[in-house]
Amino acid sequence: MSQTILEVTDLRKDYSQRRGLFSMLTGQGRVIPAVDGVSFYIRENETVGLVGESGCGKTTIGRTVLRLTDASSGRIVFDGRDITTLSRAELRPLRREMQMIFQDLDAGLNPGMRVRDILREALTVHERPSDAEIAGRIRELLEQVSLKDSKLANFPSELSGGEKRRVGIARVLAVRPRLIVADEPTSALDISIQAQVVNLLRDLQKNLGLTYLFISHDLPVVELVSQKVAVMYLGRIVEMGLAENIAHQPRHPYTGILWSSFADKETTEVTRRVRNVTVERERRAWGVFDFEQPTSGCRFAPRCPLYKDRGHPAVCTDPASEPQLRDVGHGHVVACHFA
Amino acid sequence: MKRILTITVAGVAMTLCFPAHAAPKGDGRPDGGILNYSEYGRPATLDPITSNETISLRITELVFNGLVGIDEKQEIVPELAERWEASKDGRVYTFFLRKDVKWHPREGDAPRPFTADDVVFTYNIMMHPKTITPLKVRYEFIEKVEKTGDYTVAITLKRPILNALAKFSFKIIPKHGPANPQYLTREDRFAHSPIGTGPYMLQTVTGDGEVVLVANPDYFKGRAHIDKFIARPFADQNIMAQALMFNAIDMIVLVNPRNLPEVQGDKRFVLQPYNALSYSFFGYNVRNPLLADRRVRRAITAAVNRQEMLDSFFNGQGTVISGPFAPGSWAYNLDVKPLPFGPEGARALLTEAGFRPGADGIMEKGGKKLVLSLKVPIEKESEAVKRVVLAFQNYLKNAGIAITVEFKEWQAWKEDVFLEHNFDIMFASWVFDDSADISSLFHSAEIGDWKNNFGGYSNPEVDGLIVESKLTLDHEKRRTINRKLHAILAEEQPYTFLWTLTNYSAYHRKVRRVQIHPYKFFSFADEWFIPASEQK
Amino acid sequence: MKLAAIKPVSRVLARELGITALLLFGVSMVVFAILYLAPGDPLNVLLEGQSPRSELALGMREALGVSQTWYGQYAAWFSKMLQGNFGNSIRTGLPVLPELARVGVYTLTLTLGSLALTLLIAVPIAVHAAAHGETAGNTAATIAAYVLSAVPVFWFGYIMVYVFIHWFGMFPLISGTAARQEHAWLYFLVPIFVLGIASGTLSEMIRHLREELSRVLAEDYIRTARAKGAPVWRHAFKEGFLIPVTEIMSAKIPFLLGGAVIVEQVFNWPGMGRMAWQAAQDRDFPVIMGIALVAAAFVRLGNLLQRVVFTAVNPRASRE
Amino acid sequence: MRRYVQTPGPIGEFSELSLRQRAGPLDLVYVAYGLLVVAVVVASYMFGALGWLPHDPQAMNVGLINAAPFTSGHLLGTDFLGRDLQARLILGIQAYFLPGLLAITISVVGGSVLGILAGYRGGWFDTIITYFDNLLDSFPRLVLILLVIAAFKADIYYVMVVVGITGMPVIANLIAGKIAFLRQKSFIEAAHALGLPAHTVILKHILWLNCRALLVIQATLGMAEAILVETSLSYLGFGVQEPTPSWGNMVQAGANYFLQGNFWPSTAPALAILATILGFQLLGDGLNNLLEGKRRK
Amino acid sequence: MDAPLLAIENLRTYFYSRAKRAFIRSVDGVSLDVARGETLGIVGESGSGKSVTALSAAGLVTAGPGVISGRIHLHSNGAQRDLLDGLEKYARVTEQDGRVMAVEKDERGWRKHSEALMAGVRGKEIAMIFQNPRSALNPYSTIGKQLVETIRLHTSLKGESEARERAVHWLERVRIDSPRLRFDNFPYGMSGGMCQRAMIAMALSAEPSLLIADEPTTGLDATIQSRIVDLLAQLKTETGITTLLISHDISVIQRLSDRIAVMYGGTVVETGRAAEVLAPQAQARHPYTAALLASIPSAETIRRKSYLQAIEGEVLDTIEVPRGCRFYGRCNRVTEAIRESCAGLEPPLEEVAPGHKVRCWLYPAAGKA
Repeated sequence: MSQTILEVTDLRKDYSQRRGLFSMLTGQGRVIPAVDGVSFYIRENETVGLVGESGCGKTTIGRTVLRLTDASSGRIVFDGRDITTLSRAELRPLRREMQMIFQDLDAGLNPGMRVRDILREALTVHERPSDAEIAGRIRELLEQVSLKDSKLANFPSELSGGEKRRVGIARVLAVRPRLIVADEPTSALDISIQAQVVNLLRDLQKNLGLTYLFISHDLPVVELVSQKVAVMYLGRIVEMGLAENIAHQPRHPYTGILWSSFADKETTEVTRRVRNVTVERERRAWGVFDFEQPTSGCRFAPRCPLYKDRGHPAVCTDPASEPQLRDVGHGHVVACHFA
Repeated sequence: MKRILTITVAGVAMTLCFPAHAAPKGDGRPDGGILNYSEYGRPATLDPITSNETISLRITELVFNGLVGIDEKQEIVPELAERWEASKDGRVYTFFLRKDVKWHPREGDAPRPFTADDVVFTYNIMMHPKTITPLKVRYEFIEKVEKTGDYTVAITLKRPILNALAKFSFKIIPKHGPANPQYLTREDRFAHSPIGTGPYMLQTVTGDGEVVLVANPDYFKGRAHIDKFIARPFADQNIMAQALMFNAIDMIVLVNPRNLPEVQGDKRFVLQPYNALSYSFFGYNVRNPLLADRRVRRAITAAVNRQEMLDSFFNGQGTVISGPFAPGSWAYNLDVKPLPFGPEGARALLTEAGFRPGADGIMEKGGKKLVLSLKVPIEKESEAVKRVVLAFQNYLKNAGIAITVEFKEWQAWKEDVFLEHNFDIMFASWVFDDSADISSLFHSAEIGDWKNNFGGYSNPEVDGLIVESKLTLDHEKRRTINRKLHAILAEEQPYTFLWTLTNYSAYHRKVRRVQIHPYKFFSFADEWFIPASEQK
Repeated sequence: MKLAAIKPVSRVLARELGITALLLFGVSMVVFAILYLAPGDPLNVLLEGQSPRSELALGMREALGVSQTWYGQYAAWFSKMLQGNFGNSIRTGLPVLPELARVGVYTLTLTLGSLALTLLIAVPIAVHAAAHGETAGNTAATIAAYVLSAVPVFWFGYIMVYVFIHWFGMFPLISGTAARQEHAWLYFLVPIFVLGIASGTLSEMIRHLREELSRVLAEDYIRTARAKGAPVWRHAFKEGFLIPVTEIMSAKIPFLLGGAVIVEQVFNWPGMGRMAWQAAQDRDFPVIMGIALVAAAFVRLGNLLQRVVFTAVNPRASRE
Repeated sequence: MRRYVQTPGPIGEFSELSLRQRAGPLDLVYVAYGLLVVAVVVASYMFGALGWLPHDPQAMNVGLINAAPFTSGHLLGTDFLGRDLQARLILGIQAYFLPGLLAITISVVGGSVLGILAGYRGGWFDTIITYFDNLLDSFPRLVLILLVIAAFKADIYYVMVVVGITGMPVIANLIAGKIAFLRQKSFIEAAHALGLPAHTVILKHILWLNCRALLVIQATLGMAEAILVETSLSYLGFGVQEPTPSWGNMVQAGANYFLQGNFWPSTAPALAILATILGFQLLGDGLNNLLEGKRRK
Repeated sequence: MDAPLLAIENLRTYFYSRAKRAFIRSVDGVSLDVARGETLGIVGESGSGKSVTALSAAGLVTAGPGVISGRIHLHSNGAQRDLLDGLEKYARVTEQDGRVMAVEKDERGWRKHSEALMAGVRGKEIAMIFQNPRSALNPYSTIGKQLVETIRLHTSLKGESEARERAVHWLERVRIDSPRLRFDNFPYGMSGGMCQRAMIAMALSAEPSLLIADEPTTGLDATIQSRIVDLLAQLKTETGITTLLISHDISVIQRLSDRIAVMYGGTVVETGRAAEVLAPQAQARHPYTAALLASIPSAETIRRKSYLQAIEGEVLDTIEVPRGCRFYGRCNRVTEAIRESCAGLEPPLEEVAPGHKVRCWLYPAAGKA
């Protein structure tokens, strides 16, 4: 088995919310844990999918492991090196090793720069290649992302969504990264283009030996591209394991609910059951997730069908016993009292 | 709010005066009517001690009286004092006060009588170190003021001075007036709602700054005819003439020369000239070696066409003067003619003084260019000043003298001129209280901080003549001395003497028997009246 | 307004009042700092003909209660100010606060009047433009507003004076002259008209209102309103009209107060602007300090009102 | 009736959207007029600075006061001292040109720094800068200027420093807003992720590539503001003093004759102010519509 | 068979791109029927014109020139009306060589007339729900007020309290938890799913004949999406309301629609019964529909970790509409036999089976034309 390229241990990221001078003086303000003690690792040339509803902290994890924002606590080891507390200057050379594809198609595409300049800038961040080398590399990049030469003279605003995505990927590839955090890379695209991009990403992985942390809410795509999948709920990973296991034999009720929204064809037993329960309980419609005061105990309990089914067991709401991830075999971990 | 630059008055001969006739007005003229007159801006204070603006001067003249007054003929007449005596050595003056004078009543208060205590009080409060007043310097010659009886006051001078009597025209305020009996500040209520003995009492100052005065029924010279005087503030002089045309006001005390034709053409109004004891001048700082040379000063005067300026900017309403005395005064020497306008003569004088034209047309001497700074106080209302100064600059440019004009805020200008002496030429006007004492202007002893010989002019002959004039009690002899002084100073040109302007007041025809005092304006206002038919 | 809405409003009001107090404290610091750093001495104004260096002048200082240290001066002034004592004018000796209250009413009338007038002109043009897009009519109106906004207000004032005097035969000045004349109310309106038209706010106001209204009209919820057959204006009113109007009103108060300085000068309007002008000439520090503070308080008050309206109509604001 | 017309012929490649195509028809007129005004102002300033004037602006002709246009060689007539109005109008540009540039420079540089601190650094900086902005916005500008004049002196450069400082919050807010927008588009993160150093991100990507139009627009509007302030102060008597001409003191001096029906001496400079301020305003707003699009919340 | 509730005939809605000085032919000759009681699903990618079709039907197109021609027949409550009746006189279209060269439109007249035609229809007969429910609800008003407004506008319940009761009733019907409490809530602070429920309640509370659901699940979380779809399905069985459902999400369409119309590049390329069109082994099918279905990861694809069958190229830009088949440039099923037709002539929408129409030269029925 190949070696671990990224290892994240007990990562925590708090956002403090403070507004204005007045609250600053009065000390009002609240701390919101967007990521609340997350651990996982990625092996070289592997794709790990990260799924969850919007706002569950998946994007924050992506940004934190790349040190685009500082972790509140925890440890991030990249390629055997602890990068949690590296300074900006120390980080810079590492930047070329790990890159991010942003959800926003325009990310990194400065509207005032032509495609050529965008790529040239990316190529010259870490090296000083000659003009000829640059031209060669640009041609190579275009080929890698299947983009026409004629687009080089265009401004980002003149590109279609798919083309923007390709330029964005080319820009990332320019620094020859090993790890790419792909944050919802297809969500802003049309269905017919999504498939193109998914194929492209898989091609690139194969040809360049890339490692992906693939963040998405599009579960079939995640299942397709990932070897491993982690499911997040309100800042924590509640289940993690091989993609097919997560998709077809989920152990955590939340995973079941997630997949059930998609799985129309092959419904597993768990999901069917969960589905029925939730339809029944339509009246207990899902309210706002209150990040400020997660319920004590299991944070999923308020929405949990099992919790209802089993007659509100006290253990689920006991503040002292928030379920921790535990191995249920084959590297499959679940954080549920009943898994 | 035009500020006035006044100099101390010199006196005329002492006379023994008879008690003034204090009878009710039984002159058959009707009482009633309102007179609105315009003011440029609002007065800061209304009492005679802390105020320093002409606006307040007009109002205090209506509200207060002095021990003595000065009549139309510049003669001293009794006011609050019925009569007075001077000691032989001229150091002690005893004033016998009228017994029938009452202070304006405060609301809910009976009128209180005017007594000797008030005179003593006025002097003491005026001289108190914490009282801020421009008057103080003028009364430093007084050693003490003593009450010698309920209605007699003795004023002792440090040294006998000429025409001391005229100086006793300062306004008397009541002892029960100011809240603080020691000294008077602008914060004192009295400064804003004063009471006096005069023909008019302050009724109110309205929200938009009008000062309303009503006739004092108990005035010792008899109730004034016109019921109310109202001073209305304006922000723009140009508007005043329009206000007169639209009957928004009845009188402009000092009409801008620019508006004269307009008013003149209107039969509804009277345009009345009155003589002002004042003149305008460019003063030189002879500390500057360039200006120490009399020829340069004369050249400057010769280069300036004063008559043309007077004609163009003031519609010719004035007289070009030749020397340091106000032309209306007896001291003025009519035999000395103003230096004629002559650019050639000016150049000749400069050449004689060693100047040669430089490459840029500016005269220079020993590599030094004839460049002089001219400092002028900003008075927004005075566009005429601006014109004169700029024209002056232009004339001199043609004569090869470069002038850099600097308009400065009033206070900064005063500091530059009177304290720092940081100027070459300044522009100003003197307004004489009375007559013709120019000692403070040109005597070398008057050189110093805040003293009036700001230019540092020093000439032993002039010093001598000034002292001689001061010590001489014989009027004719003094006249001769002053005529000589005039001639010398005209020759020396420590100033370029410009002109005395004829002031005009404009008022509605309905106001009758109007007479305007040259610098106190409303001294005779109790005599003015409006015929019953026109009182509205 | 329902009780549910009042609660957040009062909370926001409390917070905004706190911020306002903090800002006004800052304002007083700025004002004092400027004056402290200033060269010269305001006392000279009073010492006509006397040297400020003389011992006499020191006596004057004491008479005026002027401390020697900056913090002493500031502390004294600030504590007095908190008691509503803004000091006395150096020029007139009158207490500053009552004087400001007296003239402030005039300035407030002028400012709010002209603000109302500007709105009266701007709103129809802006609403028409937002609703109908660019038509010849509202384009012309917009250009006219641009031109009017660039007219120097002082010159425009003279034009109005001239027009009134020579065309209508009226004398359009207030301050003790109009009050007792016929049509006094009319003269009252002339300065308001001049400031409202030519203070430079008209075009900006039209632009702001038009852009905001257009933006709101393009919002999804307006489409929903149309889809359900409800009147659009009812839904667009709060966000498309009420909020932008209060916003621009609050934002324009400082400009109008500045414009008032000039208009008051031209029209002899006995307000704060003229007082400021006079005080600047005389270096009458207590007065100009007071004016700056009161003007800033006006501005903050306008802002406060805007915030309150915003909170009252916008449920989001109270949660933030 | 509205008409929409397709460009005849085959539709080619739209490699670049020209300004012309993005503009509303009026925006181009605005900008054209604005550029014309700028050109005239700059050219006149140069003429004035080099002394290439039709007449000596100080030379007075006491015999020819307040002459009408086209009188004895005076294209625009003369003022209250018989000085040539045209020459003085040209020279009047000196009164605001360099001071205005100073004000613009201060507000652009200061505003950029504050905006970047608030938007890029955020946190406490944002709070403090917001407070600072509110503080400056609390003062009516003219009142603050009068205060400074009272405290210091009626020097146009002092005044323009105040104008510059009070102009900073607007620019700071716009830049902070722009940065927030870029952040929302993951723009800044993307640049950091690539390994671009902070100064490149700030100077090149934020300021140069995304804020330059905004800064030019604000500078243009700032010039209009500076002219307005300068002329207003000169009118009030606190600005440039005679004999130096300024449009404001020319209006003021001319206004003395206004009520007697002699409009021209004050109207000529007033029209110059009107045309110039209008030019800068329209240029700013037109450029804004062209380069920035309509304002977005 | 009854006349369809809604019949759209040859609708054309164009927009004008000022930048490109050209027309965006968003809806370019669309004809559709929605029978009483059925749900017609329109599926297509962005720019295919599906939403614009819906907005045109409701008269909600604001940008210019907008709708330029067509017929929209609405048969409801015994009345039949054409929602574009007599509007053609306000628009003059200049065409040349099959290409629209210029449109002159009296927009004010059109709008006035159109509003008159729509009065009593919009909201009352045709109700709509939109995507992004949180921004589609008025953030400045409570849920309850917005519902009450609709009820009082369109039903016989004019009284405040009656309307209020009815509103609460509707909130209950869309399964909103504690409806009386939610009644006074603002959209802000409610989840997207909750807002969409409120939106649906609001649309249905007017008791319309036709519900147009424009991307009702877009912008919602996956789990919420499925709840909303469930709700719509339930309401459909409960009320039997005629629905025009628009979505880019085939799974949503699949679960709710009786019939399906597939749109591409401003035209309908295929229409038929849902089961037929989306059946895994469909007989005749438009290549686009086929490719679209193939580009979604299927269980099979996932299991084998194989590549997705992507459609090459980009979504058609409706500014540059080709002469022939709009899908020609991306089509992988062009045969030499029909290539010429594909490139040069737009295929008609022809019936290939009863009730199943396809716009493609591949199918013999089309060849007959």
